[in-house]
Amino acid sequence: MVTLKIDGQKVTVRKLSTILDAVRKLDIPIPTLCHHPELSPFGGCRLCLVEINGSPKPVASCTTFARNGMDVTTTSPRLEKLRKTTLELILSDHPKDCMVCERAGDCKLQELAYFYGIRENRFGGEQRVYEKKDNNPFIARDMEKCILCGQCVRICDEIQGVGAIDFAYRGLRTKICPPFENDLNCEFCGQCVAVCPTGALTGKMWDQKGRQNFKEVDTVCPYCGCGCNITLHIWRNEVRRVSSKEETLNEGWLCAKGRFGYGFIHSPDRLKKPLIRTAPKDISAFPIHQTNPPLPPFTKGGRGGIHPSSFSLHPLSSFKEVSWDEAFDYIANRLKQIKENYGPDAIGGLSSARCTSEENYLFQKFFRAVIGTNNIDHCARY
Amino acid sequence: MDKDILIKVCTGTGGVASGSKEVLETFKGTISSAGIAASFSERCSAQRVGCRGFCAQDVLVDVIINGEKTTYKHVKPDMVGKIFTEHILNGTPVAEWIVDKDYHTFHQKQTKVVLSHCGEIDPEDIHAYRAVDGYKAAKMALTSMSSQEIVNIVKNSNLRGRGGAGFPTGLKWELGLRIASDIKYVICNGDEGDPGAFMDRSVMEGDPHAVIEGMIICAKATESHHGYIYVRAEYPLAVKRLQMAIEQCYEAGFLGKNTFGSGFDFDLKIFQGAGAFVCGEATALMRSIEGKRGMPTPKLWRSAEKGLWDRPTVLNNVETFANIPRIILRGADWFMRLGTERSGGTKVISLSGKVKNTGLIEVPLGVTLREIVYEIGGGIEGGKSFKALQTGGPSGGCIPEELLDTEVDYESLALAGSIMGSGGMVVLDETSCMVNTAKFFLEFTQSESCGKCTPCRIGTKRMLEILERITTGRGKEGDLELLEELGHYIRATSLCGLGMTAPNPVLSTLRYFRDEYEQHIRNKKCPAAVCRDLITYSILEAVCTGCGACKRVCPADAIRGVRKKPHRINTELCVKCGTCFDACKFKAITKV
Amino acid sequence: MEEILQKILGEYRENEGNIISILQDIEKAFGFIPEETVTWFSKKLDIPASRFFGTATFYSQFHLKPRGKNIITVCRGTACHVKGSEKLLNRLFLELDIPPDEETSTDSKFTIEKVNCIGACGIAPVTILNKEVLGKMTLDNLMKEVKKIKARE
Amino acid sequence: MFGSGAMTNSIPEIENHDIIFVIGSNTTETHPIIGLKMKKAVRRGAELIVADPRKIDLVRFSSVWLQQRPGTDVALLNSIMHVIVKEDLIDKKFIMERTEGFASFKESLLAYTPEEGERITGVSREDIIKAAFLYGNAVRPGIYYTMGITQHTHGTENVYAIANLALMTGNLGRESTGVNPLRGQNNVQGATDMGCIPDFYLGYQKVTMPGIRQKFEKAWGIHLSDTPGLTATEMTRAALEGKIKALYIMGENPVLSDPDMNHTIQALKKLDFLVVQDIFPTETAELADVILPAACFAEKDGTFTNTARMVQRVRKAVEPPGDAKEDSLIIVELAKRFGVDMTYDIIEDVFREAGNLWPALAGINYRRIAKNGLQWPCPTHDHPGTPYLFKGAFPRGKATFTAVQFRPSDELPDHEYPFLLSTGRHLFHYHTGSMTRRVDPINRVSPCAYIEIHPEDAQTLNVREGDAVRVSSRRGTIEIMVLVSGRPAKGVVFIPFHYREAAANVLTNTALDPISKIPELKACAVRIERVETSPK
Repeated sequence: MVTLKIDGQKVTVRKLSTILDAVRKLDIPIPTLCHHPELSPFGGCRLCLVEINGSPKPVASCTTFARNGMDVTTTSPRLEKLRKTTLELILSDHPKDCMVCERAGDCKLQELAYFYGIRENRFGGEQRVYEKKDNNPFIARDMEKCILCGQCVRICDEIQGVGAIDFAYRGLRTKICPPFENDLNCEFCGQCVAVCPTGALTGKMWDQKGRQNFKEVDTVCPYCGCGCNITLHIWRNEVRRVSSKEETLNEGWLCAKGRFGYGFIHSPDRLKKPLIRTAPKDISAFPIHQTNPPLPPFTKGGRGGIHPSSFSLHPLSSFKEVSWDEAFDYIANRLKQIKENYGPDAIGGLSSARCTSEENYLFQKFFRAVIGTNNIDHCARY
Repeated sequence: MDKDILIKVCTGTGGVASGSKEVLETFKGTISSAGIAASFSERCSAQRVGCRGFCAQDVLVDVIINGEKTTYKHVKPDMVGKIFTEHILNGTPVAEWIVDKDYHTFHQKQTKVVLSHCGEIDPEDIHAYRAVDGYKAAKMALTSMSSQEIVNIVKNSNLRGRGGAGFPTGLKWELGLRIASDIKYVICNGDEGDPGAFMDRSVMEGDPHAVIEGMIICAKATESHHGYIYVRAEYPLAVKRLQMAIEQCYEAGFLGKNTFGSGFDFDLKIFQGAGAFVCGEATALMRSIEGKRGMPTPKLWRSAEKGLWDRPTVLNNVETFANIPRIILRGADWFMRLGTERSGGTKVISLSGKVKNTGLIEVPLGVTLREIVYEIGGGIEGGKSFKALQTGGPSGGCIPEELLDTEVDYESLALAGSIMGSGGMVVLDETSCMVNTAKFFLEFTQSESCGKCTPCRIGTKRMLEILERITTGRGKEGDLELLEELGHYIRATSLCGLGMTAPNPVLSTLRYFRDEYEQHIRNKKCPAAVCRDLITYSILEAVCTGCGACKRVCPADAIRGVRKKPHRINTELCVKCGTCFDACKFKAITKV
Repeated sequence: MEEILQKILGEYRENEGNIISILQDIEKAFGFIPEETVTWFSKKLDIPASRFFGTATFYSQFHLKPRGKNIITVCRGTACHVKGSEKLLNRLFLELDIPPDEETSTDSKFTIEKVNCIGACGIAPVTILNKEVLGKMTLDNLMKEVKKIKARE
Repeated sequence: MFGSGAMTNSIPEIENHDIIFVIGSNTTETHPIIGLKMKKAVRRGAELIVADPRKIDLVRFSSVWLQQRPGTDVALLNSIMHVIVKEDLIDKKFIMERTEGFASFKESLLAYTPEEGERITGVSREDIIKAAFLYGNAVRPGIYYTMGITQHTHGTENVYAIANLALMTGNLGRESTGVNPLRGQNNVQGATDMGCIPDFYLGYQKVTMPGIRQKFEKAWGIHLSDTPGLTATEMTRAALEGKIKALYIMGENPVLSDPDMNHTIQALKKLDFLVVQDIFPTETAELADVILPAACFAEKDGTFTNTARMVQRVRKAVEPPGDAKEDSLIIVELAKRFGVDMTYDIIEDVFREAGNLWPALAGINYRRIAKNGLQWPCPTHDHPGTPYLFKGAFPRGKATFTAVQFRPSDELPDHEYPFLLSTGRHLFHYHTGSMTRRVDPINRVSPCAYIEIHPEDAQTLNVREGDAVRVSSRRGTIEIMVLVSGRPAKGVVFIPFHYREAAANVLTNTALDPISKIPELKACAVRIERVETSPK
């Protein structure tokens, strides 16, 4: 353990902790743009500078180990001046379109500019101009807004283990991009979007879908069994964005499905009314490819399964919409009839691993207690 | 004839560029050609040697007859015949081609330690090196000295890193020795990137074995078994010679398993850089060997603890390593006494710019800058007046006339606002504009910035933009203060050495030549008449003969005039290219 | 192409090389770094292509576009700068008809490069014409050399 | 065996393993975030053993990759255990104190020398030995498996073999040490916990165990059946045989997810009455007599239990579209028509009722899991939950070794059907795709089905990437696009089953594991032919 003094307060941290770790432990606010506790130290933004008594130059607290007996100052007129200059420089090469930026209000750079009261910039000069747009379907990449904090590069490499992007070129032309500046082609986990401190990386799905007046609802991802915690951003009965908080089971990390796969909720295909069959089953039966079929031209993706156009496009052709009462009565009558004729074990229920535990409980109770059979299972086996 | 004749031809990069290969071939051809007795050619040989430093007079050729040396300058292949018949066969040197006084004064003031073999021995031949006590020190170190003993000698010698920062070498090695690890590395930094510096190149080309020997000794001292020499890609000849030297060493058993039969293993490889100045920075260099972008990494750990591939690593530059064998052989005391109290030994310096004798020199630490410029360098070219001495490359600064008595050592130069750096010195005269010079260096560091940290990536760019403003007549009040503020800011906040020192050329010129900046801003004038936008070309009617030479060469068609009558420059059309200025034989064109 | 790449891969494995040495070999074989070669190595070695690209764009030795048949390098070191290398450079761009912000002539015959000091400051200004180092270069001599090459073409 | 089918460790523990043994799980694609934690462990110094017939992404991070032939897991595991016994890397104290049956089990391993292992599995003996040393010497190892282990006719034996491996080395019941089956769906654990299985009431209380039925009869106030029911696969078969007349399917799509699609469709068509309750008109719904519109996860309150037994809160964020209703309300309403009152005030009442019947949940309530979930068992309101199972003891006292012998898959490649087909998921789509294939951007990056073929096989078949091939098994034929890939071994092909237009399950085999009743979806024999019409 190492004990040091920060702004006059004593603090003890584990060996090989950085000064920033110690500062954070005391909950002293120090601005950072490139630091992330889960990622390797970077030391690029130079905002977290602190003074150490006896050392002539300020040091970056994120990349300096805390040592016994250190006397650290986190704020002084000199430090604040240096930080302000750093911010001015970053802003001198950053588009000033906060008005229409997706991240306004949720942007670390904007927040710091606000705290340091940077109204006008002493530095004009050349700004990067990147025109090329990235056509991947998930992640909008506006590299003019990139401040090269490198969190996306590190997260993609160190956490996701993919390395889809890296720094390229050097000097002022330094740019984070996929190889040969092609469109992003990766696992689309969106971890980079989650850590980006500015509006450089955003989800294309929530582009211009609102910045304010969201209701945030914490819930659990509906896909695989990991149980990632997600937060739904709701705007007028519509899920407009998904995010995940850092202090969750999944540490804020999600996969492409969890982060971007919520579009089905408001799909026009959703079933909205109870439906009762009107036509006999044979008519609506879809063409299943049998052996030795005639060969239509090979189209998108494959054949031999279910023809994509068969049902979802015309769900009503063999069914009629009914009221809930009608549907319930119909089901109850039919089930009662079958139970009477063949006994309860002629009825089976398949429950769902997609539904809540409560619903599963009710479903099996319904079958066991109401129908009177143990013929109840779900898809645990597939 | 009863003569021992040796002909030495300089084949450094400078020599080769001036045609030394052809000169050497011609000598060889002449010796072996018909008509000369076989017995004679046995005792007469022409050989290549490394750079002796005085590149301005290349191709330099030594003709040594029975130990008596005569040196010829500017030798061309067609001069070989005459030298051969008159001097070698008939014993009468060709007086008009012999080097003059300059050549000797250039060498007199020098103390050659690191460069002692350069220009003397064939760098491509391990036997030549062994003939001058080569690998004696390494053998001693490996077979009869303990690691700690070697470290102690190096510590006592007061040798400090010649790469620029001047960290005591012995201390570095001691740290490397003390940290236990199954794998450790020794790296030689041959990424001499400073524009205007070629010390390391000359050593690698002229005496590659000395570098390797120094590394072997370091490996033993720090108990490392793996070494890399990082050479920049721009030095193909150095790579070739080092490669040859390494192969010879493996053959001789000086590298590889059981070196010198001592049971100690040491493998050495060359790694060729790929063209990035920042790779001279230790952490960036190591990332580069790892195959990554050469972006400096934060120094959470010292290299001696976690360097290359996170293993303990000792990194020194070429010149530092080349000093080692001499220190081991001749003792720490001898070396220490050569220099000043705080730093032992000599420093190799590349002297260039507007000075008569440009080239590579080696001086004991402690000589004054004045001695270097006026005695070794022979003063300013073309009778112009001295303005400043730029030392330390893009990380250094400019030293004005009044500080020329500063001694060459790490501390004194720092006090004068510059740095020792790797040892490049460029002399600037009255025709050099200090603002332009500062801009030149900043342009360089800006384009070589790795782009990682804010101050270096954007800060230097903004400084450069201010300088561009000033040199094009758009400077405004407050610019200098802003430059200074940015300079100090970048110095305080940058991640690595490159960034921290990038403002030095600007800050030091601002300190000593502020008036020149102010002239640019207030009067929109460049006193040295360098900054294109601030100068006006005009023709002195009284001097102009109306020959029309200027009119013919003007690319902008800006000069008008009738033959034999004074011409005129239309300043509206003039693009200030200076072609007419160079073309006028009568000095009738002025630029103000 | 596959064969060349396979050979480079073999050397890489033998000498425990790294990305930079692979790129150096590709550059040597093709004169620039074609995208396909990077994709090929990325797949073979399980190293993300972004690493190759990041490295290739960091070092000035690597080029992403094919270069001209003749390469003229002008040293931009301090000594050469002081001795007027900028003039040489400007003249070359003009003479060889090279579009702004490019370094290769439209007919792909010439590429002009700047280099950060090749350490031959004693004979500044220095140019390298197709690997031949020429010292104490003047505008006239340079133009003569260029004409010679042009005549050969 | 030693207990119930759940992860014995928790997700945060993954990063502290020193050895991770992943077998039959393409973790980074099927459980991306668990995959992430594994990668994190590797970054922190853990070594990874991957056993998978395909060169899955995790292989990049592994110290050793065992590319066993599909269906040879028992032989692989047994030969690893053979080495562990031979090198005396077993935990004698653990075996003595907490297990039984080791002596006879040890005998059963004798034949599985690394050489024999190599012969059966195709994995080199050196790698088998290396893996044995890595796992045998580990301090905090974790084993992870998924359907690659269970979806075989010998799936149960595979699981036994894994259990044996953990038991003999004493690698159970400690932090970051255990055996972890990863469950494939968000609440598959919850559905199983809640008793949606034919032989257990909630909390794995056996239907046939004396006293259990009476307990539930008392709680629910109704007479209950004492015969165990049929599993889903058995129900399909029974439907075809006419023994099951009506099915009520809530939120499942067996047409695409079950093996041998033709067989499934025939069975469902044969039913007198089929109710499908779903959020989308699925392929199964198309065969229904009644379709009920349900609410999706964002439209209701409740809990999901993740694969690590963690009960977490699901919250209603938006209203369901149209007349769609929460599944719970539908069930309650329907029960009413049968004269049974299942109404509740708030959904938590249902959870509480479950807690009263299963002590492992008794300590959990919605307030406690408002922010972070709790892992069962959590018997009391001050219990912190159980991150890892079997500390000190097994629920059944001593754990038993079960000797298992290698048995080949039901259907192996032969002259007529020379390729071995394995099916599974990939990263972008999910299960039968009813949700993800309606997410436009996801469909854009992963628009169509493909078959992964080894480059050499592709050469033999004379097909290139993007070509169409006809894939046939004894059960059916599909046409699909070729993806030439170094991932599968030679002779093995892979098709993701998300795509209705080229449904992998047209081809798969319905052969079941006799104990778990899990079908052999991971191995069947197919024939591949080039289709001449080129794709556009």
